[in-house]
Amino acid sequence: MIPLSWYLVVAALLFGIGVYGVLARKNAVAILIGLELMFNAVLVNVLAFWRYLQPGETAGLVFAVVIFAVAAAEVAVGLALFIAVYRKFGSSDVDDINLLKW
Amino acid sequence: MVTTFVFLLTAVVMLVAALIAVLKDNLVHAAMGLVVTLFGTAVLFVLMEAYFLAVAQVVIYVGAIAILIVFSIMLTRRVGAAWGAQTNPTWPFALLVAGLLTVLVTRMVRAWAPDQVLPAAAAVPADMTARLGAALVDPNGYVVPFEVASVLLLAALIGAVYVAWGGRKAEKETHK
Amino acid sequence: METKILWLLPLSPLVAFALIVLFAHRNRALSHTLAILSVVLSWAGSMFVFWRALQVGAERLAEEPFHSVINWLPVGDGFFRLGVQLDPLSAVVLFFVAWTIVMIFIYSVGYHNFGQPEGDHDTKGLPPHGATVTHHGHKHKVPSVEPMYSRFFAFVSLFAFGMYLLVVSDNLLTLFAGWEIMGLCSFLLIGFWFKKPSARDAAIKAFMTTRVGDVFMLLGLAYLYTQVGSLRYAAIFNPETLHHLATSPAPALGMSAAGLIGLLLFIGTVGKSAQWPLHVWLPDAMEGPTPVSAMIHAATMVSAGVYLTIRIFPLLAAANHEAAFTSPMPVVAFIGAFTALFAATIAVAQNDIKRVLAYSTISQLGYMVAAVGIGAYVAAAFHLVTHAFFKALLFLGSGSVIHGMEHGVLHTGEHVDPQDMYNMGGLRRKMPITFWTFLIGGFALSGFPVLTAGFWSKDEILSEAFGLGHQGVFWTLAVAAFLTAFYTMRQITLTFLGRPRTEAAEHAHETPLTMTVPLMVLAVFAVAFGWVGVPEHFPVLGHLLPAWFQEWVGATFHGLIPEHGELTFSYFPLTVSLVVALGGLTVGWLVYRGVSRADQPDPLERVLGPLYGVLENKYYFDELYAYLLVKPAYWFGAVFTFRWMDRTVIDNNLHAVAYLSWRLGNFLRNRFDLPVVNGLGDAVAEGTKGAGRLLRVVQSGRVQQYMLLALVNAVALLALVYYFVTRS
Amino acid sequence: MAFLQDPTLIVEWLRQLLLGWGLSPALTSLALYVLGALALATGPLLWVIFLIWFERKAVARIQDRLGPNRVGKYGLLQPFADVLKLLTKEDIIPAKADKFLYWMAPILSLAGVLLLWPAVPLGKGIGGNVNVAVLYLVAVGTLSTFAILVAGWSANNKYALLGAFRTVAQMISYEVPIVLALLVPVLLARSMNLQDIVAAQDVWFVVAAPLPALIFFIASIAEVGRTPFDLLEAESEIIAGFHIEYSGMKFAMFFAGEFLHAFTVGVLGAVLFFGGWRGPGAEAYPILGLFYLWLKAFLLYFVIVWVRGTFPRVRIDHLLDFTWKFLTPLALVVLMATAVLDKALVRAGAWPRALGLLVVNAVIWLLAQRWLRKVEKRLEPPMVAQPGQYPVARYTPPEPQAAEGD
Repeated sequence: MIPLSWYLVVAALLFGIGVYGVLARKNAVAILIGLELMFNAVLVNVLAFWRYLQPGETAGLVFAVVIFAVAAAEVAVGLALFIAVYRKFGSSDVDDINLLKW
Repeated sequence: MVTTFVFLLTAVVMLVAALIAVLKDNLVHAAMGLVVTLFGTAVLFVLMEAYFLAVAQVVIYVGAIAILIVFSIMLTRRVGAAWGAQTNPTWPFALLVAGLLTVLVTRMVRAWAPDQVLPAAAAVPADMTARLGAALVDPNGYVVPFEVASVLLLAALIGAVYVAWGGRKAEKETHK
Repeated sequence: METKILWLLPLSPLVAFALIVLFAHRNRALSHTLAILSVVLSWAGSMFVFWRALQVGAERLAEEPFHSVINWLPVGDGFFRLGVQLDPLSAVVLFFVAWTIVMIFIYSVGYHNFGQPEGDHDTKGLPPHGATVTHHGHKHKVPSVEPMYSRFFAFVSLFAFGMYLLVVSDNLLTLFAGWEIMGLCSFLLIGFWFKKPSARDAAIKAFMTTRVGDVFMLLGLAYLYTQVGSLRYAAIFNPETLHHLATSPAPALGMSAAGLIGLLLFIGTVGKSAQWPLHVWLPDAMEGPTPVSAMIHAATMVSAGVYLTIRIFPLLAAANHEAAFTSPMPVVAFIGAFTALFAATIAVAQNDIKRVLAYSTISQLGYMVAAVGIGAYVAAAFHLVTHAFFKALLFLGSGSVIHGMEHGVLHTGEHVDPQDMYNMGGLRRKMPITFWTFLIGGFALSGFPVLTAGFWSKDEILSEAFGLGHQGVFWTLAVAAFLTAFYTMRQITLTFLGRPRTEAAEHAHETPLTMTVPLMVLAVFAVAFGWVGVPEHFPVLGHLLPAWFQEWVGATFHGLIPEHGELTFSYFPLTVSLVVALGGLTVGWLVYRGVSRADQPDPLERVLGPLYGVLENKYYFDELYAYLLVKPAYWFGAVFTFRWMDRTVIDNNLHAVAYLSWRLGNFLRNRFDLPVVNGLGDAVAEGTKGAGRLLRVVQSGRVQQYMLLALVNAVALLALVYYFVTRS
Repeated sequence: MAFLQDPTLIVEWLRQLLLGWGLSPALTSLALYVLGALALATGPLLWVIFLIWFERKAVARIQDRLGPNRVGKYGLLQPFADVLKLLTKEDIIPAKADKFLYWMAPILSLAGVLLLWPAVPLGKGIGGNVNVAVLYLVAVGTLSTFAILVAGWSANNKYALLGAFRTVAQMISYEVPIVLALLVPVLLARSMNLQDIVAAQDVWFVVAAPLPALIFFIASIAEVGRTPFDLLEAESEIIAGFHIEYSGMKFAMFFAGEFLHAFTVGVLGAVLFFGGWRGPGAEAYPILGLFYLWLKAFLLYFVIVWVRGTFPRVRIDHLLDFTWKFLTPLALVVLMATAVLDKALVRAGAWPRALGLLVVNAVIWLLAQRWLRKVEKRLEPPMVAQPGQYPVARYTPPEPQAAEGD
């Protein structure tokens, strides 16, 4: 059957890809996409651990549910900001949004 | 046997899709990649017998988040306009760091996780979904985190509406 | 149960005070409802406790009073214990306090014209001027409601708290606390109409004068605490302690500790109960609203002084019976007797209806003090209670009269002083209830035989004075009694009898029920309360009625004070008191019935000549004090302290110091501050700036770079962890 | 006939057959999965062909026309003719279109409908037996949203994009009341498994929960995007909306998808509120159950057609107001009321419980009515076209103003 570590490795790769996306992308939405990937990696991890270490407990699932909630909130706010920023700067490129530098 | 096959297939597909999601300049395609990845995650959940979460994953991520993302991409673009390059000049660093991170984590996993296979004894109870529901509203269980999460969602909702609304003036602007 | 209620008695007025001040002060009706409700609660509680006390019976109550204690202030080791207690003495005091307070509260509602319209140009801090209203067609003036209505009730509630606290407290410290709270309230309420200069001065005067007494009292308490190590009655008033106190010599005046302490505490009484020489504040205190005069300056606060004296009577007695030391008792007796006579004489020559009562209060208090001074503390307590009732009655009556007069003044619009008795006359038809109740009160005050309460108490004092062989005291009090009857009758005659001497008096009319009902209730007590204390040797009645009061209060200090032998009853003091009372009344009537015009000089003036002027001006005591104390104080403040000490000595020193430090400062600045400190500071600033210039490159304003850096760190950490994990 | 008792015998028979051919068990099961999927996909699609004919006839009748009557008896063969035409039509792909997505969209839209079927219980022991089926339905529903969004985007055409946006707004909004309404049967059956829900309907849930049934029905029509909610393809406004550029077979797939979706809504309604396959004798002979289900579904579908033929299209802002300000609150209220009362009546028998809930629904409905009337007074007067001015919804003429530089 499938070993636990496989899931973990897949999650790790997913997470790495997400990180790359977050770091390398210009567009704010693209960055959000990267974030989502990272979230999913985390979810996979959590559930894998739940499944393999304590399938009887609800803790892992609850954790996942909470992550869902947080992710949803994050995206909602993120996109709202994105829209607002776009309205203000006429651009969705995070590098153009650097008012807070010296 | 079958499950292993399915797992490998899914893993490959979702990783490729993830790469598409972060590499492609056409953001809509990238978003599609994201969607596929999310589906893949859902499949993994099914393999892990977390059916409820699998479906919830589809509903929330595909049904809400992904659609929102695609939506906002389309909103902020002119139809038929060309996509410029979507990556920063600093992408090599990003690649370096991400790669290092991945490698490290993977190696740690390999080093740590003895390849433990599915504990046959402890199968997932059939009524797991019911249990989860009970636990979420059980005072001795997770009612507090649950409520906190809900409040967070509410706050995010209101905040998002306010931020994106941007006041009457902005409304006028958009009407023009 | 009883103790619980005892705890609650003071609290409800306090709560009312807080509520009114914090929340209800905008709503008149609510304010007075709260206040009255609270005191009615306290009243009910008091009555219940009193009834329980009666059931228990005097002896057992004196043996083990209702008592409960909690810890209050931590002092060194252990605590000041805050406690409540009820023994026979405090029981009776509680009784009359509860009644009078309730009555006066209710009375105040009417007195402050509740329900009347707002005044045309009333300002806070002045008595209401009256409001113009149009009744079917024609305009006319009616009394207007007090502008600071709620505030008044807040203050009196606070006062009620103080009084209850004082009565139920089981130690001298909480008693003192209540004492001072009442002092404060008296100050606030005398100066209630603070826009009147006279009221302001009166308030300050009262406060200062009583302060003098309180300071000594505090000294006494301190001394007592050092001697006994506790201020609880139980701890002080037991044979051993008393004996110890009485036998240990005091540092001063060749007195025993007991004597000195007693004396110091007594000075407190002198201040509070306005005994000579600290009596001057009480007459001026009449500037306050009449309910205040009735409650604070007749019924409760001033009697608190006497209550204290009776409380500490065992001390005095103990000191008295140690032949080795000089005894404080004669001082007490002297001051009491002297005040009684002295104040009575002044009262004869006063025209202001309230001032007369004020002086009579002083003199009556003198009676009680004198009674304590000669050891007749039971009689003192008796007179205390009866006096509280009928004096409250008289004051309220006078208030009612003034009220009626003011109504007349508003109506006619002529400018006459509504308090001057010469402007009144013939009011008995205008205000019958007030008249009859006032009459009862007056007769009680002047000790009208057999019927009234005043007769019994006063007669008892006289007979005790006679029986214990204090002739001087006896005769002084007798004369005072005569004068009392005289000026009382003078007052009644001028106010109510004859025919009106002014338009205002013509148009005066009866006051509302809220004011008259309390009058009637108090009148009942003014008559009936005497009957509980008929001495058993009194002809006829003595055998019909038990001398309940004597036994009851007498049991309080049972075994604490050396019993003097059974008094042999003699008719002499009885006859004397009869004669003085009736005689005084008759003479007063005869002299004053003829007064027919407002501007007519007082008939006595012809008889007494210049002496009358002296009396009218209260023996020039105020002037004397002004000359002896106030002027020097001013001079000390203005000339000595300010001009000489402050201006010349202190200021010059200061200037010198200032100059020197200025020079020093300059030196330091040039030699140390500029080069060293500033240099250092600048160096630091420069350094920071440089560092910032070097580091600010990092802050590119690009989120991703930040995250990149963060992740680099994360990777590094992970690498470390991984390294350690794998190595082990 | 054992087969009538237990249709699953077929599966067994097939398995034996395949094994007999010497396939490995794993492969066999795989093959069976594939077969099942095929059956489940083709069946409905064939059925659609009849639906198209039926709908055209019905609408024609409603509009007092004859409808197709040339090809075949009663024009029964008309759909086949259409299919042939569509198949043979040239398949245009716009020059600047996003090819990949352009291809994906129709497939997605059809898949979004077909994926609903595995969860549906077709009879006692036949059909889907998923333990989170209801949630699954919602999840799959989002897929069709996606399809339309992608279609509208990839065609690279303003109208198409407008259609896509409208779709997203509309569908996302209408999913909320649907989910809330779906929760009621779940609540009553204490399970998300459609089999359990059907089994729990000794009394049809439409009795216990008429309002949720109604809400579900309306919102589903909106979800499918049929008249009166067909703003995503409003010919008069955005000339066919998202599938404006599509032609030939791709268009046909959208077309079929829509019809099938409508029918599926009927099926789901039947399953959730009208006792699914239940009916006399369905216990004994599951095939009967299949028939009953089909009957109920078809009736509901007829209602949908009826609605389509009857109502005019609504305005976009009215559409959104309707869901957010009426359906959603109503659904919430009903949900809570049901939850509370159901808990209260948990000891009571099936019928008393159902009737109690019915009463509650009635009360809520009356209150909603009163509320609506109150709102009606505050509503703006309906826009009528003045000469020289067009009735446009919420159109504020742009007053010229200096653009502040921000």
